[in-house]
Amino acid sequence: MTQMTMAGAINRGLRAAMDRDEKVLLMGEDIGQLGGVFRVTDGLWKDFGPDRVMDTPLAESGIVGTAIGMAMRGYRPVIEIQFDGFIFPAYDQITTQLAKMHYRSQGRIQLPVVIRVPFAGGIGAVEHHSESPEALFAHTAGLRAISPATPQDAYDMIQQAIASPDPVLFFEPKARYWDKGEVDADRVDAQLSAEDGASVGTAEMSRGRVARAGTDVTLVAYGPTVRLALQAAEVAGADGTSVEVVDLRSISPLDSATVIRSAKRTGRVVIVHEAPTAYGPGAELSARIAEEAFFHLHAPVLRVGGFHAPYPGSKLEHDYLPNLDRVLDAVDRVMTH
Amino acid sequence: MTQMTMAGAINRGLRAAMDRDEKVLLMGEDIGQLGGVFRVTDGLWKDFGPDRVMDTPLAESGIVGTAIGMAMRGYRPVIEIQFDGFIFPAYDQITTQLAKMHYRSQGRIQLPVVIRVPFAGGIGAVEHHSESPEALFAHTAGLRAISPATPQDAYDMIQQAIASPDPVLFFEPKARYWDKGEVDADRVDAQLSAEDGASVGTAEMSRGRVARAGTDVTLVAYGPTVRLALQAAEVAGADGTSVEVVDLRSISPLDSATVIRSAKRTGRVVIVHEAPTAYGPGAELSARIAEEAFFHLHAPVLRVGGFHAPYPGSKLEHDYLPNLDRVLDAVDRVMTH
Amino acid sequence: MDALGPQTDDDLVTLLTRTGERVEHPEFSRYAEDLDAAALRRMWHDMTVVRAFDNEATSLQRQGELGLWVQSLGQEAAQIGSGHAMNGNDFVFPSYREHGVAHTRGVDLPEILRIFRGLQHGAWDAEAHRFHLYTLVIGAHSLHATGYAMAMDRDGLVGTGDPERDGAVVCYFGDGATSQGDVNEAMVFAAVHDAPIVFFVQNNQFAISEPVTRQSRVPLAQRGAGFGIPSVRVDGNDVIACYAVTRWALERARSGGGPVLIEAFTYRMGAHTTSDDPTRYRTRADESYWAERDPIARLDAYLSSQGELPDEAREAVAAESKELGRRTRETVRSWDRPAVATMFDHVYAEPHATVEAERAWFERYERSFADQGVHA
Amino acid sequence: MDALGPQTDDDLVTLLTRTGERVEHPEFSRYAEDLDAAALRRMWHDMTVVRAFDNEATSLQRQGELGLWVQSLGQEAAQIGSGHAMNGNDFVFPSYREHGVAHTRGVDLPEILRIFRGLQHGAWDAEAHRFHLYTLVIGAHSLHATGYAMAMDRDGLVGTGDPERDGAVVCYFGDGATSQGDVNEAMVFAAVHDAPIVFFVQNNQFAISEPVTRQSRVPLAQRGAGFGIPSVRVDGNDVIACYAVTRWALERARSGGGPVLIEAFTYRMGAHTTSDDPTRYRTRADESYWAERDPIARLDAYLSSQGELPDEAREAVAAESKELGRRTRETVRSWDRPAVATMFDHVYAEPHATVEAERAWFERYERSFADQGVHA
Ligand SMILES: Cc1ncc(C[n+]2csc(CCOP(=O)(O)OP(=O)(O)O)c2C)c(N)n1
Ligand SMILES: Cc1ncc(C[n+]2csc(CCOP(=O)(O)OP(=O)(O)O)c2C)c(N)n1
Ligand SMILES: [Mg+2]
Ligand SMILES: [Mg+2]
Repeated sequence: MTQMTMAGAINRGLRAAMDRDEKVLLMGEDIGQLGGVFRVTDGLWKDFGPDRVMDTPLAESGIVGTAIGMAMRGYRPVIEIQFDGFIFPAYDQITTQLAKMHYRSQGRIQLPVVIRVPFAGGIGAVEHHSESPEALFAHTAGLRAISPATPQDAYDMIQQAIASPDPVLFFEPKARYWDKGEVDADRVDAQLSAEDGASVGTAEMSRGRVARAGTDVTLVAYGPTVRLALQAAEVAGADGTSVEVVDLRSISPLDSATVIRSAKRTGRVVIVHEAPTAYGPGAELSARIAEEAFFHLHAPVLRVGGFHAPYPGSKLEHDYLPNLDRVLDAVDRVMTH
Repeated sequence: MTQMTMAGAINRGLRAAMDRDEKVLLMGEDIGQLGGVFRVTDGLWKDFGPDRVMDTPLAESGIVGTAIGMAMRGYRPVIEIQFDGFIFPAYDQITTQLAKMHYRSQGRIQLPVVIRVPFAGGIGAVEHHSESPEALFAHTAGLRAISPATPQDAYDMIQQAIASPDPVLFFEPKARYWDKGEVDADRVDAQLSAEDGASVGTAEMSRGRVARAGTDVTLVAYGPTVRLALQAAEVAGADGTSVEVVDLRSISPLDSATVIRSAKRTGRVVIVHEAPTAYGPGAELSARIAEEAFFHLHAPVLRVGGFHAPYPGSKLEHDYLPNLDRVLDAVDRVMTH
Repeated sequence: MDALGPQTDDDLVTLLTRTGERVEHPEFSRYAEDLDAAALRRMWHDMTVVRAFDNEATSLQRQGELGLWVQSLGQEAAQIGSGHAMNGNDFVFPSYREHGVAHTRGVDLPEILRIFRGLQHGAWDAEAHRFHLYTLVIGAHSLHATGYAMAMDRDGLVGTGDPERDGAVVCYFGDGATSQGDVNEAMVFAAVHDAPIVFFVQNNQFAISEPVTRQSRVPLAQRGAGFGIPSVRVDGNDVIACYAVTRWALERARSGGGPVLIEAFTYRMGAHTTSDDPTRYRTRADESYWAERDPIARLDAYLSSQGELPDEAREAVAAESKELGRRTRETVRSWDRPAVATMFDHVYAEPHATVEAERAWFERYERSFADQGVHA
Repeated sequence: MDALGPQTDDDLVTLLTRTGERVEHPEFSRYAEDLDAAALRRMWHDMTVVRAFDNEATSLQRQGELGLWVQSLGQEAAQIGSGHAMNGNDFVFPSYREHGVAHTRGVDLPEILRIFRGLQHGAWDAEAHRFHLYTLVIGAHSLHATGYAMAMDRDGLVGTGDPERDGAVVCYFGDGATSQGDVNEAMVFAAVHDAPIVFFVQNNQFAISEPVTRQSRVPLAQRGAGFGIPSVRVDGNDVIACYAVTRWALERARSGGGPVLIEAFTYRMGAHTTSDDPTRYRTRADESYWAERDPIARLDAYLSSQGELPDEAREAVAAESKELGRRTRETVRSWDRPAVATMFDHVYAEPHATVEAERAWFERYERSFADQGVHA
């Protein structure tokens, strides 16, 4: 067990994946000598050279498109999109090409491409640097989308994503990059070194986890909002409300089973994400809970998310984002039933 | 009142809008001499000339991007995207630029751009020609997204969309292009010729309508599935179940008020759309109904949509799409409660 | 000539004139030197057979057996000429009209029709034929081709000097595609990485109804130079010249010389697809202008003038075409609708909870009808 | 010179050498003829003031008053030279580093900092200044610029011969941006429509940490030719040459001659932004090479050698810079956080039910705290 930041854990995870499989290569803007604008690839260019840590031309569609071609020859490209808001020039390549090639080829062509997206807000950045576009990818079949909330998960899941034969959007909560936590490096290494490692790893990264047990309310979060949910649980607990926190970890597939198990016990669910609420990830979860746990619910499922407005200037982001007060407000509301 | 097909109604609506305001111009691939691959712009090139019916280079991002520039000079570009699956190269321009300019300029810059998208399936087409991407636009603030289900609505709503000061995605259910219906051309003309026409029109196109009254179940649809919903209501009615059909018409904003009014009366809701169910438009509606009508519901809200798979070869589309059997099955299921 | 507008055909590399005379070209003649009568007959054969297949597919579409068909009519020289210049080390990324190239890569032509009958989206084993699936999103594949070429380079399959080893990528797209951002980004990536790739633009004068002047005011070959990519314009209806320039480009790319762009100046003699109506946007006069430049006719004229197209050869190819037509019809008609549940196959390589749940639901749902005897 | 790599500076249009001597250019000298000492002093003044502002903003960022700052340091000649070549009929689409151009368009420099203090995303009235908002998504604005130019043409504001009427668009972007599909599509649209637009590429040698050789192996000016757009490379640190080529390009575009591409070869003397650390990817040697080519120093040298920079002029500009610095600090510090509910403003021009519902909820929610006295 070692103490690491989440950024450090991803860095170590990338290194381990590159050591394990020489077909793994990194692509992106400024990921080489600079080590990426968040330094997540720090040191890798020096150790693996510019052929495995490629600074690409400034064109996101080009990055994803050429990565597809490289994956067709057995490479496992791991792309860094510099910021969430800059993934959209690649949207066509991701949704019409990357997502569909396996299907179109009747399974003959696998595209194990990972797209790392530092996402979500809270770091005082300028426009386009704080967005949460995950729902825009989860709706498209053929893609997986996951997001770690702890250094341990970051370390494990980046490697599982790379080992997975499917394309994976890997959403990194950038505001959590510098949070520290203990990381056990051995378990995932053993898992992925085994023969069925890719399958086991893919299954594991697709499952949510109960981050805190509770009995009155289920609070669902992932990535950037897990810490907030745990704080809310703490505060509510002090007020006598027992809150269970589910860290989804995977947005596609959505591990609704874990949530529904919890919802059936608590009968009250609040979903917290930074993405805008309207047509956001919480909508799908709420709909599924209704479909599968309707008669167990004491209260309507509530959502706490970003508003239906562009991400505002950073001076307003604290109020735009779900914050402790808003989460507690929602917990209070479901507890009135 | 005149009999028209939906394609004919849109054609007439475009013509009326171009007559009303010389700043209206059409842009797209093959919309000029050819009249568009669906002939929706038939005859307009001849009558308005190539400067107002512009055949553009083959580049969707370029079309939307240059339309933004033209809108900044007071033009009202109406873009035709040839098929749903080809809108994605323009996704960045639509979501990071078109959607946000009004906000970024503190309201100084309006971009009254309409993007017409022949969408959805059922016409036996090849890949990328049958998709339903509306949820991918409704999640982004700053855009409106509407879809007509009848020739009358097509005629009215295209003109209201063009008159609206906001960018509008106008989703045309291509399988319904040749359906006929009565169209009253005068009402919307009077509306839009009035001083507050743009506001009134925008408000009107944003509202759903009860397409058929009923008391046991609310069936919600829009665009391509409204006819299916009405058929289902017919069949269910013969079996003694009274089905109310709400035609949403607008996906953003979502007219949840109309649905919720109905849901509170019937207590049972089934949502039908062609878009894939997972993370689809129905998720948002279901979540809202839960939030606002929970204690009125007798049964979980159900969704009938496309599956989480790429749109399949046309030989399978009948089974991929919601069809009469699947809708009736869902109606039966909500009726068991 | 008005049919061409501002994009003249003055500077095209030509080795066989439209009346079927061979001419020399200072740079490229030597790349056609190995084409003896037998080789040329082979090309004539391939062009003829592909055209026969193409026409058969068109009538199958008319009969309702296919949802759509995309003709390659008129572009046989560009496709067969370039196709013959490749070898088994090369890898091709077609657009959606490259049936001629498919044929040279060993794809059994009727297989292509699986797509157009609506059975599936991709119809052959891309790796086995070293011929990627068709891509319908204009220009999107140009980036895949570039990435594939970059990967060949990494894999040491370029510039070793070993002809058994060295290969390159050929990427086909149309005049319309040159306007797409992706195609231009592909040139950026290819140039910067010196990728072994030949961008083969079939300028067939139209993107559906739009003449090439809606895409560019200057010849498309000029585009390459802007990215530092050597470019050449070739008479796309001259199969010998198409062969020669592609061979030159491939030798260059395989030996590590980097990307090349070829503009093959040709004409789409048919409609864009069977859904299209070209009478709306082009004249009979233009069509006749190009009919006189038919790529098969001119090779036929040349071979005949040399006494190299004996009646037996004509009869053999006619018989083969007829047989291919019959086999195509039969094959297509024999294809059943796939089992419905196959729509859930291959969405992912590993299980995905949403797909599994929907598949399970669907199977239960289907069974419920079987139980009720409503339908199978 | 190694600092430049394969992209040499041999063929740059130069009218003022790096040591401050004026030289002639066969084509472009005449476009600088109207620059008398007063005009040059004005340019020197503007460059100096903009640099002072830039440095002030950098220190405000260091003090935590701004979230980020993007320096224009080193690019003053390219920006002030081109800016002075424009008139009020022209319309500018900047990227995000064009503070010098903003100044020439009458934008009060401190206003720019509203963006970087996190108050809002756009800070001035684009129409009033005929200077569009900054665009952070690389290259996206190049299409807006092209569409705007197409619209000016439609509106009869091009090629009338009336200098009070004719105008053009100038669109700025960086070397990195040239790789984006959008920028290439902009050239397609501009060329095909003969749009009155000048694409002004500031090749400052870097896209954050990536040297321009990661974007292109050939000079970026060459790109334009591939689209049929006349192009010119200019010494971007030579304010006179930048003025001259931009005037030439603008006169051409305004008179209906169509698009032009200018590559201004310059250097980003500072970091990419205040978040960047250039020591990670470039050498002191390179920085010194370029320090010797400082755009302000060379105009200063020339004017001084001509006796045209008297002490009073220096003192006046120093005082003005100081005052601007003070005003900038004060202004920035005086800006309050906007009212929270403004985040719901201007999402749409007409009411949108989702926004209205969320705004109403938020106001109720905020009031609930007020009621409880928890917070205001
Ligand atoms: C991104 C995209 N936009 C639009 C279309 C619709 N479309 C299909 S073919 C075509 C014209 C293509 O022209 P060109 O590149 O010249 O190829 P050709 O068909 O002439 O071989 C268009 C616009 C598409 N397939 N993809
Ligand atoms: C689409 C997009 N991708 C990535 C970024 C992140 N980014 C901001 S500036 C920059 C480099 C731009 O380089 P260049 O075009 O040369 O302009 P410069 O900053 O040098 O003026 C990058 C990669 C972005 N803003 N937009
Ligand atoms: Mg073409
Ligand atoms: Mg730069």
